[in-house]
Amino acid sequence: GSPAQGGKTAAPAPTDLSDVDKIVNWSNWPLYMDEADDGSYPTLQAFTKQTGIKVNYNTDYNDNEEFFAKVQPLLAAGQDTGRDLWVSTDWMVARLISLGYIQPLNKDNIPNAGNLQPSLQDVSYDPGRVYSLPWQGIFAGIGYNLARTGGRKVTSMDQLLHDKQLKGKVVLLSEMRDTVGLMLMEQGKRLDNFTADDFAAALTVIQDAKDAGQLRGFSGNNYADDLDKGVVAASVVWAGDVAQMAVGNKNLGVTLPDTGFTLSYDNLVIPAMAQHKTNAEKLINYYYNPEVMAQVTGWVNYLSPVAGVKDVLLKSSDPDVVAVAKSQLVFPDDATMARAQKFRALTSEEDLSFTRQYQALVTG
Amino acid sequence: MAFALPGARPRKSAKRRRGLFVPAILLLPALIWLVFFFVVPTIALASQSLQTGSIYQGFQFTWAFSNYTEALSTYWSQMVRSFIYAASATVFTLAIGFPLAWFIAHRSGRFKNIVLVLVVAPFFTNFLIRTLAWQTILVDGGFVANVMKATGITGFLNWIGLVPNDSLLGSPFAVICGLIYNFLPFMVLPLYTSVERIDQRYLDAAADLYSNGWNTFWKVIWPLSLPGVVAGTLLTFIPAVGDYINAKILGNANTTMVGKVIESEFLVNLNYPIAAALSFVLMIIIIVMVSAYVRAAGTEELV
Amino acid sequence: MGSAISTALRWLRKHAIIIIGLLIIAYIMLPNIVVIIFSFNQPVGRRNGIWHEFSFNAWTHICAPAGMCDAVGLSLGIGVVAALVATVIGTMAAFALVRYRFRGRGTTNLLVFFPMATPEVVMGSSLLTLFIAVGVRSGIATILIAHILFTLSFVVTTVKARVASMDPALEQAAADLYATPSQAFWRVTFPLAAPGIAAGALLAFALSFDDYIVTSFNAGPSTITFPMYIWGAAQKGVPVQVNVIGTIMFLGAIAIVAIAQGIGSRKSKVEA
Amino acid sequence: MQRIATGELRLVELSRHYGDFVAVDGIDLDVPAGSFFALLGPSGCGKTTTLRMVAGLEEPSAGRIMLGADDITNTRAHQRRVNTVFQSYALFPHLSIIDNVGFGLRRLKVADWKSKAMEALAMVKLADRANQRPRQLSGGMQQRVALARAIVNRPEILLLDEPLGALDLKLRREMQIELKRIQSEVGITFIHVTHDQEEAMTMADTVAVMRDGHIEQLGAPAELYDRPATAFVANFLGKSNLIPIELIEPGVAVITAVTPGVKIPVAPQTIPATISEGLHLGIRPEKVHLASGGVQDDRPQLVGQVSDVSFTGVSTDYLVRLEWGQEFTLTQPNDGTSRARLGERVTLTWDPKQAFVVGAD
Amino acid sequence: MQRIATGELRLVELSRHYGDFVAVDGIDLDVPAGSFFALLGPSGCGKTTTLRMVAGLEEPSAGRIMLGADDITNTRAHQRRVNTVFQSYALFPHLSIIDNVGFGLRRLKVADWKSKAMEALAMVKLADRANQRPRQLSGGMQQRVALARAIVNRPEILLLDEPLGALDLKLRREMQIELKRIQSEVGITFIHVTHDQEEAMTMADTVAVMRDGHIEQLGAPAELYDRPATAFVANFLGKSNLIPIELIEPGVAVITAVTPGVKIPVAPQTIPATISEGLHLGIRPEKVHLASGGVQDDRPQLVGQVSDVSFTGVSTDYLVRLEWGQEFTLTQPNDGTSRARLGERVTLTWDPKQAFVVGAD
Ligand SMILES: Nc1ncnc2c1ncn2[C@@H]1O[C@H](COP(=O)(O)OP(=O)(O)OP(=O)(O)O)[C@@H](O)[C@H]1O
Ligand SMILES: Nc1ncnc2c1ncn2[C@@H]1O[C@H](COP(=O)(O)OP(=O)(O)OP(=O)(O)O)[C@@H](O)[C@H]1O
Ligand SMILES: [Mg+2]
Ligand SMILES: [Mg+2]
Repeated sequence: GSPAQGGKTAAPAPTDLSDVDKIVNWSNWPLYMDEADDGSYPTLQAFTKQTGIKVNYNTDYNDNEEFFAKVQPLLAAGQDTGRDLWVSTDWMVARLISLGYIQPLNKDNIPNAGNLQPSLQDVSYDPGRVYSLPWQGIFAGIGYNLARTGGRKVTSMDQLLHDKQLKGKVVLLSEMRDTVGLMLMEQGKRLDNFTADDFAAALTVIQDAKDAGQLRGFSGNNYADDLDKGVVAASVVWAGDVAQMAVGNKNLGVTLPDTGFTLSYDNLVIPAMAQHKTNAEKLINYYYNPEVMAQVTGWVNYLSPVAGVKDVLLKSSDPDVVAVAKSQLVFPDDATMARAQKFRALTSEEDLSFTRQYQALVTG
Repeated sequence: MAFALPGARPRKSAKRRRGLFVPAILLLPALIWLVFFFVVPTIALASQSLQTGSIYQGFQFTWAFSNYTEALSTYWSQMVRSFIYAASATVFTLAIGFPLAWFIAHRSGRFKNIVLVLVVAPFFTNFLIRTLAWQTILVDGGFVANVMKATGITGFLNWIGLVPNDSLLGSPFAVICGLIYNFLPFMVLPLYTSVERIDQRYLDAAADLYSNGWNTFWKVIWPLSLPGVVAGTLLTFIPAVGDYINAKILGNANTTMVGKVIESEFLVNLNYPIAAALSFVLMIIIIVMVSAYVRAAGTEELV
Repeated sequence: MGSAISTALRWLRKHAIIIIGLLIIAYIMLPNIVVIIFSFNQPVGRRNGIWHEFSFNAWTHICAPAGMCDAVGLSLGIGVVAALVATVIGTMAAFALVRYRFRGRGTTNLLVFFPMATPEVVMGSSLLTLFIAVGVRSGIATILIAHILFTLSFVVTTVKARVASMDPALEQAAADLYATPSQAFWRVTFPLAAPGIAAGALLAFALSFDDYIVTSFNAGPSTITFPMYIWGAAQKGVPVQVNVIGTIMFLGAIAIVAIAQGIGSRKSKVEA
Repeated sequence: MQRIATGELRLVELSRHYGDFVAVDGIDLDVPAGSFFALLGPSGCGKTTTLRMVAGLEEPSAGRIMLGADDITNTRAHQRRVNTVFQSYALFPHLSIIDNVGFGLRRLKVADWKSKAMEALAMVKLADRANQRPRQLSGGMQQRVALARAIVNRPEILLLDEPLGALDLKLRREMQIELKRIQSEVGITFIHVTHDQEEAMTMADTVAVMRDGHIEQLGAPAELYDRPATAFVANFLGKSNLIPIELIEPGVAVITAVTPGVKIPVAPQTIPATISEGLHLGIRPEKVHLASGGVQDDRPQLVGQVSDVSFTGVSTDYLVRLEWGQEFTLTQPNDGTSRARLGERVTLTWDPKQAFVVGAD
Repeated sequence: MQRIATGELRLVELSRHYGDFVAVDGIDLDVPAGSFFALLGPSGCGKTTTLRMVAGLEEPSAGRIMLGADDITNTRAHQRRVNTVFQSYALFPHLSIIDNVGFGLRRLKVADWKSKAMEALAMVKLADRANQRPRQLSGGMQQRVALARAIVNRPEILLLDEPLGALDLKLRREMQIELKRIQSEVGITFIHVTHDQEEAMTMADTVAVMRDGHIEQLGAPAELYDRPATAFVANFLGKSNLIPIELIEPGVAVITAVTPGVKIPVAPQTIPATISEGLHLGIRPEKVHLASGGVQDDRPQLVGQVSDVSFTGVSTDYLVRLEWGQEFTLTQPNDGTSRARLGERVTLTWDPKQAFVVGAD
């Protein structure tokens, strides 16, 4: 265990070794980077070639909570985590900012930051994007396996939680903001201004379904395999994942509910005590070039935060890549975007309270 | 008794010194490991379990015994459930593991070592992969599910409440199956080492004295394999109480075990004091049960 | 007719334990068989969940997924070293606990059980906090320390069960025949305790090779073990090659044992 | 319990192989119910293996085992009313002495097993050790427990594999008397393996001598001793002086050893009809006398020199070197008659009817 | 290896307790180097425990053990040039026979251990079993391996705990001769526990009789047999007829059994000076004769009726019931003289010098 002596303080910054030590240590989620057949990362290699900065790229960011638990004791002790850059989900960025665990970005080193899509410029947890820049974004919707639903699509949270046909074969995401977010929207609330009561009301519905034996469980990323195999009939899902799987499994489908669905981003941040901050910023700048980001998007198929990527992809000669550019889940049109909502930033008290309420439901 | 001759006295003390010296040397490395890497952090953990605060405000040591009462009152049902699952899994693992251990020790001939490796083989494929493989095996409409449904086993399991729906997956049944499967090596290996020592002559003597297989087992084999039985049940039961992966992957939303609770208090809720308190409660209950069990089994005297 | 039935019954009774044993082995092997089958799958997307078509692709490109083979190598290395150290110090402790009576023996016996009773998250984070406090950088060394810690209890318990059922008369005979305590150990006690020690070592290796939670806490930024790799990969789809690795590990272990046994029996034949 | 024994045992062509090695080689044997049967033979000749097959602990490679009219070859050990005193005791280490002894009775659901077991323990003089564990007892005590454990069940057949080997002479005699008493009271069939020939001779109705897995000779003790059928039996049961002879006329043989020519009388009834080649004359050491005066004409006479004298308590053993170099053993009781001295020239004689003739081994 | 033995052993006040129980009770003993020492005693009297303390396998509760001039009480087992043939063999189950036998030699770094071990195996006639495992051998074979394993090391002291108990008479005699040969060739000190009294008598220079953890009498074999110091020794070593007597004048005693009054002569030199109460006259069965004519006046005479006759091969045992009811045992050699019949009235007599007088037990 690790008693955190936190509080909102300025993140400490050591002397930057960027010039002496031409490296940058980056922790990212697995499969979040374009990859060649031999397992190398073309864009990273190109970056090193361009700048002479070597990138130690680690895919050891599997889970926000777990990653936080690993670095938190170091950050609390004011020590270097050994990383210069990592990729945290919105709400985690909020927590890192309020604990003073990440450093403001020096935008002078990131001229390409201007390519950030306008809708992402101002987020509630990081107004003005002082600390973070988005890496990839994703929708949460409802996925289903027709082989297990009796051939019917699942189109709403209500159906998911009450359809007798699905009893015991429904999975919800353990990611509170996605699951509860969908529920709140179905109850007609908006994610940018709901109240604690609204939150509690949404939870009640889920709790009732759980008590009735409707739920198979709460899952992280594992839901995808379960859905694929038919171990699970329907689930709250990250739409992009299921869309990809549907290529190989015709029974799979995904719904973005009419009442609304969540959009969340994973964001590049530079931790306190990072020793190669400038190098990290140069790397961010490199990826904020649409030409570079297009290569990543072409491979990972998530929402790109960088403007102009779609155009680059459309110009490709590869029909698969062009198909990506035309996908609603990667480049949604305005109508789709209008239904997407972002979960509002929570105060630390709210964060703890809502999280604990949700966990009581998950582990009860 | 004779008078002690000169020279007899120092012998006693010399022996005693030697008698302590050897075990001390033997124990030293293990003790160093346990004390430095386990006892010291555990003391820190103990202090944490009595703190209050939050990650944003920081934690203060306040002798907050309320953490313990809170942990217990909130999570007693998961705690009880964990012990029930672990105990049933241990019993079944023993029931399966004993014949297997006997088979390996006495009937597998020159394939003994290969069979031993087969028992540990599951661990060579990652736990995630093999538990997922269980999903493939038990999946609705699969061979196993169909056979069990056709033979009425599923119905029976449903009736006794181990399978809430018509699906084998996502049930206490699947969780216990997973526990049995994953902990079988922990039962079989210690059992095997004990059972292998049992001299055929004792079995001959028992058969000669009118013992049928059943009696020979309970009156001779079982008491002689007690060290292995105790070791195996402990190695199965203790980790099984804290396990939650099986419950998570094979169970449903209502089969959460206490390991999962501690994890979520720790990782998600950031409620370190409660997580620490809960760990302590768990450890203490386990240790109390284990001590009582070892004493009841009488293995300390048994040679 | 009746005698045929009684002969059959007798055969069954005689071989019952073999039949039961083989059935249980089959039960244990079931998931492995699924893993082996799916190592020949050619999935459509990245997910190897449902059968699509037969292919040798994964077998011919085992190390294709970036970092996977490195992770396997690292885990193997850590597993071997951790199992070795834990087996040595665990065996020593087991002997001390069974063969000697001293003050604090009961406490030590209990202490051995505590790490097993500790939830993994708690153990992992406690160790991390300790390492940070004393200023040790996370990495392979910290993983080893952690693995030795939690496998130790398993080794001690397993070896104790064996030693407790051993006859001290044979060690006395060795001492009578001029064997120093260490010779008596290596020539008599060790071979007799070997099944227990081997079982302990196997368990230790298996636990170490398969551990994720404690490892991930103490791994540091650039050390990725095989379970960590799989856990990461599971987020977006486990590559087929993981099944290949599982199959190879499994067949490799059997091959090693078979070869070792072959050498052993040839050696004893040569001596004969 | 006290049922009438029907323990008539028949072994038919019974064999046991270990791989290529033949431990028991087609034994045929009839042991009448209630008899006391002794099995003798050199180390490794297959005695224990035979007993184990009778007990059902070893599966015969061939042949059958009959108990009364029933073929019990396939009957399982625990269903045979047969008990064994194991050569290695095989006491249960985890049970107290009383529980060891009561083990069989409890399996038979005998209500007063405890008092019966205590009685048996008292018989072997270990009543005060009832609550100890086997490893707390001395070797001889453990053997007595093994004896009590088997005998307390009053089986139809009791197999005793050197049941008294670890006991001192005095205790052994007492136990022998107890065994005989139980056997005649209850009528159990005893099959007794022993290396104590006196034990076999005094206790058994019938003695079988085994050799390399087969039975060499079988008969009443005195018959085997006085009329051994082969040189092996003659040498195995007690000591014998064997002299190579050739029959030259009925009642007279000539010694054919290195220096031939000495004629000695033999009793015609001792000459076996079936053998004519390689005949040997056998005389037991105690049947030979030191002739202290003249010797009758119809008695054999051999002259030699005393080469060794050894005192054995009851008697004195002499080694006499005969003219042609052969050493001749004789035993003289220490009954107060004068002893011969080392180096003295002596004349040996015996009653021809007490000698026997066997073929070459 | 072939070093000059210095194996003089002294036990000083040696004791061993198990809890409250005293297994060995302050033994004082001197065993000269190179001697053959036999330890006799009833089951459980502490023989094995004594040997184990000498070997260093059991810690004495009190007392010292000296080897030559050295106090070896604290020396550890493997540092003592002492080897043991264990009563329970304690063969290493995981080693082949040859490796079992060679175990000690290899620890002593003897280069040609294999040939030495093979020699020892040949001596016990098991050379052809060298590559088998102990469990493949019969009981007697295992015992011989245990013997070979100890003796091959040529230690200063060899402790033999019933080393020949599981062997048949013939093999036992051969092994006895081998043991004696090795002992006189190499000069090892032998301490031999045996239940075979003949073995003890013929082989040992000195015999000690133990009883309840202490030594009852110690001396040359013939001395112990002919002049036992106590009734216990008299009864333990061979059989004795003990008659309660009272001395009435030098050279004459009156029998004090139920019907007193029979006067018999005793040899004055047999009467111990220290005892005067509860005297018993002892006569060995083989020293008693059936008087077939008149008996000399200076010889004792007892009349009785033959109540049992049993044939034992070498001799015949008679049980004679004396006038006052006591059973008298006598052994007559089967030397061709006529045997008495059951129920016959006989007169018994003996040479008074061959009798002995002991106190009550
Ligand atoms: N470990 C022990 N615990 C308790 N008592 C013991 C132990 N070992 C021996 N004894 C007791 O010590 C006494 C002497 O035993 P010991 O083995 O020396 O007898 P022994 O003379 O060798 O007898 P035997 O001829 O039957 O082998 C016995 O009464 C025995 O019960
Ligand atoms: N399990 C076995 N494997 C191989 N050979 C065996 C086995 N058991 C016994 N034998 C062999 O069978 C033969 C007979 O053994 P058995 O035990 O019957 O002899 P025994 O007559 O009882 O001898 P002893 O008087 O020495 O006890 C021996 O040569 C022995 O080596
Ligand atoms: Mg035998
Ligand atoms: Mg003894």
